[in-house]
Amino acid sequence: MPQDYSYFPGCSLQSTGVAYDESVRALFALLDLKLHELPEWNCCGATSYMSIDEGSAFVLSARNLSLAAQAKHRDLVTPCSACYLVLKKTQDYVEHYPAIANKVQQGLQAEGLPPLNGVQVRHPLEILYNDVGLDRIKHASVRPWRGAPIACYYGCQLVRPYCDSDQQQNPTHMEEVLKAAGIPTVDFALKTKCCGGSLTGTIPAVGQRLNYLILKEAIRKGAGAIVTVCPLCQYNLDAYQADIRKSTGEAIDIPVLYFSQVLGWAMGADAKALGLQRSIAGKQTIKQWFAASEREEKAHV
Amino acid sequence: MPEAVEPKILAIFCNWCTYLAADLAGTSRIKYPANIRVVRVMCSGRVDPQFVMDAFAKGADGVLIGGCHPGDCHYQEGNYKCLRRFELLRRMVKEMGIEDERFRLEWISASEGDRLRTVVTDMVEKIRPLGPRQTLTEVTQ
Amino acid sequence: MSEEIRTGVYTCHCGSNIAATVDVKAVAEYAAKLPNVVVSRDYKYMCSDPGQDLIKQDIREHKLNRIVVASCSPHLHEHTFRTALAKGGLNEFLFQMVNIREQDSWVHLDKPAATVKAMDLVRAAVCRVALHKPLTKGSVPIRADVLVVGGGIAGIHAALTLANAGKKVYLVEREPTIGGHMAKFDKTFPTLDCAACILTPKMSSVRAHPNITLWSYSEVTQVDGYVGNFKVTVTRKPRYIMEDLCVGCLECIEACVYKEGKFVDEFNMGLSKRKPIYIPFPQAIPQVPVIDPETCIDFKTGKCKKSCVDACGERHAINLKMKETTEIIDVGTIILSTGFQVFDAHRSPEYGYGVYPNVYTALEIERLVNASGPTSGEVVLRDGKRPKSVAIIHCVGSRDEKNNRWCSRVCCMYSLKLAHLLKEHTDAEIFNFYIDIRTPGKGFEEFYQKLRNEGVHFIRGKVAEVTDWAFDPSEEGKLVIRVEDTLLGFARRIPVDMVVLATGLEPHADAQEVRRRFNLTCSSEGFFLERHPKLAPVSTFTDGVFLAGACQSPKDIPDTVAQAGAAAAEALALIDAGHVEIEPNTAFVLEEDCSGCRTCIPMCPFSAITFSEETKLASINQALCKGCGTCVASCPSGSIVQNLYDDEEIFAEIEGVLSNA
Amino acid sequence: MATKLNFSERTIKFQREADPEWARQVSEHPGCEGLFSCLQCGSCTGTCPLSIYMDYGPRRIIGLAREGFRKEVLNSQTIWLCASCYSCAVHCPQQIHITDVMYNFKREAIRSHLYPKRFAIPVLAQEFYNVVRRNGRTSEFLVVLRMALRTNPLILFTMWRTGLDLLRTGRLKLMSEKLKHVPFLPKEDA
Repeated sequence: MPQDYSYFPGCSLQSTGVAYDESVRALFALLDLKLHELPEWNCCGATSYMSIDEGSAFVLSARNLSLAAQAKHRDLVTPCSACYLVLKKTQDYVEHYPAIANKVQQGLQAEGLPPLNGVQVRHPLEILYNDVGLDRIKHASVRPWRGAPIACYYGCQLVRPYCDSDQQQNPTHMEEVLKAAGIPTVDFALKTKCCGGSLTGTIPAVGQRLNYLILKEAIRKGAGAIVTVCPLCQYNLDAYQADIRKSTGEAIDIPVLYFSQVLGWAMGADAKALGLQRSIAGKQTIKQWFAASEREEKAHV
Repeated sequence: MPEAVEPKILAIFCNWCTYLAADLAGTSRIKYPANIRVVRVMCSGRVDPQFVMDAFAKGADGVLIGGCHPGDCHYQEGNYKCLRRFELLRRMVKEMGIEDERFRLEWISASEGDRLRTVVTDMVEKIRPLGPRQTLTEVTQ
Repeated sequence: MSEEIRTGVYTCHCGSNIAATVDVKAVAEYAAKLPNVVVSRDYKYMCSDPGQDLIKQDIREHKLNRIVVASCSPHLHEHTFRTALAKGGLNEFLFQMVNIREQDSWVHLDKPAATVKAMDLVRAAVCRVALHKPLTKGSVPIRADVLVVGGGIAGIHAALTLANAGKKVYLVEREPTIGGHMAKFDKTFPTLDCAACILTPKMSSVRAHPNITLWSYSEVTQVDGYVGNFKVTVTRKPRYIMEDLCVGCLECIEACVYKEGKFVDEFNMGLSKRKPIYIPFPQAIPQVPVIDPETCIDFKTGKCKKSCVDACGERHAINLKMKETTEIIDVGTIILSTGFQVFDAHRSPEYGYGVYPNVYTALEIERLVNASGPTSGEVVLRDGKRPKSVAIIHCVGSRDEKNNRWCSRVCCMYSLKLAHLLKEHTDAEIFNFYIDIRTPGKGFEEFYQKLRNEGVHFIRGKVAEVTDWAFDPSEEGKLVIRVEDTLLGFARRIPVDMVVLATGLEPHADAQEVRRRFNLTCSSEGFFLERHPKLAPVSTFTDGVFLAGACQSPKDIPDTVAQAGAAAAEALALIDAGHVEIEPNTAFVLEEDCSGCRTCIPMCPFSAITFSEETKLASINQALCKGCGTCVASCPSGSIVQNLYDDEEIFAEIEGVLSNA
Repeated sequence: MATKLNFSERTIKFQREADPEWARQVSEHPGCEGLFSCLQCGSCTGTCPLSIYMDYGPRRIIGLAREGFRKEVLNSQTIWLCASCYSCAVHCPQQIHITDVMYNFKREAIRSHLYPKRFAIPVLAQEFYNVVRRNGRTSEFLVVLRMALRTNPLILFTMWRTGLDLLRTGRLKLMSEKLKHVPFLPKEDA
């Protein structure tokens, strides 16, 4: 029986993170999970918004939760770590601070929206781990992995501070899920370090330095690719490798993929459906691993 | 509107847990509203239903019974006896037209000075808006 | 009643403790106008000698026959004032105390409201005390035998003190040997005397003492009765070796079919392996091996050649069919010295314990530096290499809202000790990472100074993380500490070979069960609660049960031993008095009113109420009644009366509180 | 290299410069309750990936704030460099929501116009806010473009390669989405 979820892609998944949107949809379809995009969703109220006007950031965020409550699917899935955090934070603050709850309540009422009630905000990784389960992932994974081992990179906002499913300081769900799909991983001490967020845009020297450290350590640990759960992490680690090569003089060129891309691949989706062509760094590697073996398979058929 | 009269809550606390919690709240200088008056008994099992009825009859705005947590009674199981009486008594009190908020049984251990504050504050806040309690004669009329 | 009630009311200022929030003068003036009140005074400190003299004098001069004191909690000074009454020639129970400090002045800010509250409570006491009757204290004899639970240094010291005073002591220990945590230590701070050299002689004395019965590998499973006369059930786990037949030659261990140790050696914190038949450490007391049925082939398969039994030969000390047994003993007093457990370092994942092999706990290091430890005192990493640099991280699991919020009190000093020992053993660079260094004991600060002069690094900052992330070749293959050096004001990365986690102390996982068994209370963090933090630090709210050592709160060896001595002295004081006075708050049946309905009988948790088939009446055994009053509340005909808490007294108090004068 | 000596700045702080009342107000803001329970242990600064670029670091910001040194806090570079990775909040042994405290300071600094002109970080936050206010959703392209124009248009030249890569892979959306109805948002730009 297919399972239904409300779906909140968030703004990034419509532009720089479009491959994430594509691959999550493809992966969920393969697992018979239905995603229903919230109609007319709005910005989650993210980090930058929070820096200007906390009150209306909560109301903005709450509108999405209220839309989800109307949609009546039990859970709201959002792949973007920042959206995940902000939505959960809104629930937390509404629960703990009556003044904020009031403001949110008034805002929703003015829009004719129902109050927040018990919508579960969830991340696709956590759904794979808890709802789908490692066994089913194992069975659904039909393609053997031909690439190098992978460094699982969680970044910050998925695990901190509101993660209730995995361990905050040493999350392991991604490794476990990939392992179930037959994909090897490396120990990666920097898996929850910050990618620099929007600093890559505002203070490129600082932001790119953080990217560089993460990329370099993954390579030192023998990883052939980095897999992420967040559109901003993916963008930061992927898009600036050329700049980093230039500033450090080091030959860094490593694919940075979404966990949904590699899992979707293991489960038989085609490269294009997963948006694999949208990667900037490590294009050659990606071609070797995915496109080539896909052509092979087609030739066999 | 006449000036609101502060509600007066009669508390009956057991000697070993809740009375000590109230002492601990004191030594920890935890602050709570001055609306309660504590009567000490050795065990919450000593609380005779008549004490409660008498207190309401004599004008208490609320009655709070405090005992040890289940399993922790200094006399093994007096608090369970108290709980059973409380369930029955609560219905009677309600029949008499006294609001639920006015009659409470709480388990507060000797180390829970902070919880004592929470319970007392909460009870006072819930009773205050109810206004002065009608006397029993008013209720029966 | 023909007696004229003449009440004296005394309201205490308690310096400014009460007077700052309660208008004491107004309360005293108010009390003077209450019925029956002949004298009403206020005084700076009622509990002082002059304060008490005031009462005594007024009893004589004004012929007072009821006294009310409004001051602190009766748990603090009820006894003091009752004694004053007695000395003044009045029955000590014609007294009522009003708590206007802990439950009034200290918890309220609104002075008028607090004053009104004090007046209400004084009025209630004046109403109540008029109904008080003269009573005589009961007395129960105290058995001289003592039970000590837990055979660490606290239990050992308490047991020896009592035994040396000629008392019979039962010492019950859960593990196969006594010695507790201290037996695992190498040296003790700050004097650096060898833990074994000061502990093992005491352990031997326990074994040899004619007054001590030692039951190791045993647990107290039930406690009945009351001060002076406890009935205690001890369950003795089978160790499969008969203590009375074993001579401690340990040939059975030698003969085991496992030629080498194969299973985690608990005593060495898993740093070595033991056989299924083993003795925790060479100086263990009793000197009797134990067989672990979880790992012994014979228990698992029934197919072992039992070479241990052969080795034991004529002595026939090994009995593989041994069963759990129970012993029931009668004791008058109990000392609980059940100790602590060490914080599980896995709960602070940022320090990589269990992830990186070279991250150790402090207790592991104690074994590693110990000459009788798994490496015979050679400090080597798990790969056999000697560390050239060591980080010691303080406050792991302490002072942390995520884990335990309290300071574990011993970690600073044991970290300094380990720093010294590690330096001595390896000459490594040692880095201590601390939030605050706490050295408030005798010789502690001097020890800290010594360590600084030895060149040990002290960096003020809570370590953020331990990783194997190598930033550059200088960090390759190392564990890297990232920390803010808060005194220098910048972040630092320090690569080291070994990380030691100074894990804190916490209550045993089963502390709550044990607490219930002994009818105790725990403080909010889960350690056993003392009767009064300053004035009764080893007593509990259960008379006759005393506390010693870290089961009450984290403490070091000197404090533990001092407390064990104090607990022993408290027990001795009870024993030597021969009897203990008990509150005369028992209940009794008014035979003329008893309808014989038997409602009360199942109410009594102590089976103190019996029903006479002859008279068809209930009666209460005064020796068994503990004064809870549950039967009183249940009696439909109101024919049970409780001294000190009689219905009419409580009704008077309720009426007094509520009547607005 | 010769060290340049500087005797013109004194580092002493006078109590009249502190504003304890401000500290109290901060501690009453949602999320900032733990301000006074700080142990100054430094685990926040220790774990912060950006503290090495900060003038004070989170520990000293908390320390300055609770002593009431408002000017130092709001003028600091530290509050802007916080990338809200929440590492400090998770590590804090007193469970202070340090990230939320930083947000609080950022908001106050923006309200009080206490940041260097043309400083990209607050400008980015404002432009993000403005785009969302108009459209209900954000557009990375639009936000970055507007930020660059307001701070340092030359920066656009350094971004051309990344931009081109994104365009080539179909990841740059030049047109921004706009909701049919933009809900309950403030009427004015930040």
